[in-house]
Amino acid sequence: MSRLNERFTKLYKIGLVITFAYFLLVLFYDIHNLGTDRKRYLSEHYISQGVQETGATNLVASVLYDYRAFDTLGEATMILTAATVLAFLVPITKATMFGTPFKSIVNQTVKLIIPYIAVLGAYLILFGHISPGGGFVGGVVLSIIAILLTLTYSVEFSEYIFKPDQKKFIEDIGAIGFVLLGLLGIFTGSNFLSNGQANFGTGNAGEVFSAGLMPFINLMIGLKVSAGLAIIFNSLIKEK
Amino acid sequence: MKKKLLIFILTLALWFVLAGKVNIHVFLLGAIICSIISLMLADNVFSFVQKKHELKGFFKKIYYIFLLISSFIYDVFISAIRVSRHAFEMKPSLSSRTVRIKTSLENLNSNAALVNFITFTQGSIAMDFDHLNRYYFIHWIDVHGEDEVEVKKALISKHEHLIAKIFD
Amino acid sequence: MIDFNLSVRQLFAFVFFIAGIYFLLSTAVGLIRFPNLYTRLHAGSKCLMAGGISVFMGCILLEGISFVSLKLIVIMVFLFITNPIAIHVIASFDNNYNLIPKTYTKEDLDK
Amino acid sequence: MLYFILAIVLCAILTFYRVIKGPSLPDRLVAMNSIGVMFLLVLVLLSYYFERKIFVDVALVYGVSFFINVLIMAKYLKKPGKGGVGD
Repeated sequence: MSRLNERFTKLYKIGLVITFAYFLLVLFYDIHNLGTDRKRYLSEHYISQGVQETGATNLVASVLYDYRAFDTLGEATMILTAATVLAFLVPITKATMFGTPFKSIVNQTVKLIIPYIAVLGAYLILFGHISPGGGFVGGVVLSIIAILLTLTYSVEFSEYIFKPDQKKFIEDIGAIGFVLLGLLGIFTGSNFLSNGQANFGTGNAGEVFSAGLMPFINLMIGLKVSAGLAIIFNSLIKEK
Repeated sequence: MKKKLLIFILTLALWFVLAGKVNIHVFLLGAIICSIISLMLADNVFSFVQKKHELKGFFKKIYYIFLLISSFIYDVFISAIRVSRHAFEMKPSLSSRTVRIKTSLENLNSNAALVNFITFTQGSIAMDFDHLNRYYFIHWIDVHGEDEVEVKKALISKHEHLIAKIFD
Repeated sequence: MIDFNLSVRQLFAFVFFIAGIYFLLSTAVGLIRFPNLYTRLHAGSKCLMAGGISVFMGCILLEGISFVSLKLIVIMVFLFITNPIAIHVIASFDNNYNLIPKTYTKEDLDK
Repeated sequence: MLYFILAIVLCAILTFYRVIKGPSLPDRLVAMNSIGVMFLLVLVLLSYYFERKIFVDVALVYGVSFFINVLIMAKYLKKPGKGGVGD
């Protein structure tokens, strides 16, 4: 009886895999032959009309911050939630880091490359609409400064230079400013977080001050991501 | 103040290189950002320039910096050819040894710069650094006789004089 | 005239690329064949940086004088500063915690 | 240009042998460091292959984040409880 039961469970698993594979095959076949009319694809519209409508030469930025900006708001809120939950879950305020201490040579070199990283992060954030990059990448590069200080010196030195309250404050500015910039679209009579439709002055594509609200939204997301990642790293590395 | 001004000029030059165009908008944006960076980071983190340095001496040092970089690239290629010759031999004939060398440099920046030189010059790696007695532990890859030891010690001391003229 | 100038530049750039690939290949062979950790560190620092410099030099020759070549010089200087520090961190860790028995004798230490 | 990129990728695959086989942890770290720098060179050469010079920015960010990667791995080589190194 037990052998028959085993064989039945094995057959059951194999049948599940086969039915799932068949389902995926049918779905893929349908998606592939969705329609011969190529005008139905949305990506055609983004590629052909995106630069004129939004004024940003980086098409990924025009999708992220103009067409699907509401999606980006949810993604950015996730980092805020993660930082808040980690700050609650790890209540240790004074703790030691394990791991080998570095020599003074490493400290001197880290001092040399910190201004370089700061300028690189600011360039990535503010030129996000005309070059590869954007708010998320620039925020990660800016948070590397705090991570380097934590690694080479200590947690205390890193929290002496960038205070935890200041980091919280900067993250809140990023979160609130994003929503306020979105509300500007409603005041001009169009939808929430609309940029190109609301006639914010798209300017000439390729210049620094162009594409309407897009550089400001990039700045808000950069501040938010950099502060959030620094809080997450500092609270995870404390151990006792 | 001198420190902040120098960091402001360096970061503004870096900003123009990264932006890729020279424009009035780019200059205004860069001036705001570089002033914020130099105000925030100059005192606490970045202590590259000492206060005793004169501005006149700074232009004299550019010649030495150019000399340093050219000797640096020359040394990298020479040592890379020697190591790659060992890699393609039929039987690698390595005779490595570890040596302790005392330095006379006192500044911490110059010690950190010397580590880069020791790691890239002819067949040597800086393994460790002793703070109190100022010893370097150096590993050499191919030293066959006692004569070569003296030659290589003289080479390291030559770089040490060059660095002492710039930083100290 | 311009065409001649461009072809000579391309020739020199390809010479630089081939030299860089020779150094990178010697890095890979050295990392496989050398017997000791410290000798592997020699292969991983010098040959690698020489290959990197020659590839960047070829790119700069192909580009000419513009902002892109200045950006490449910035990456090159950044690699110059950071790569010896990474090698030094690995070597000093290994020296402190005695992973591999040290090979030097007392005579070497007294010099 | 494509052959140069393929040659550098071949060098990286040869170096990957030391990552698998290496008897101790620092051996693997050295091999991983050299693989990272090789792929940075590949990124720079790819921007020339596609003739879009603006992709050099990707190499800039990759170089910064890779240095941090090596530093963090070198910091936590030692296990906290024991005196030696766990392989």
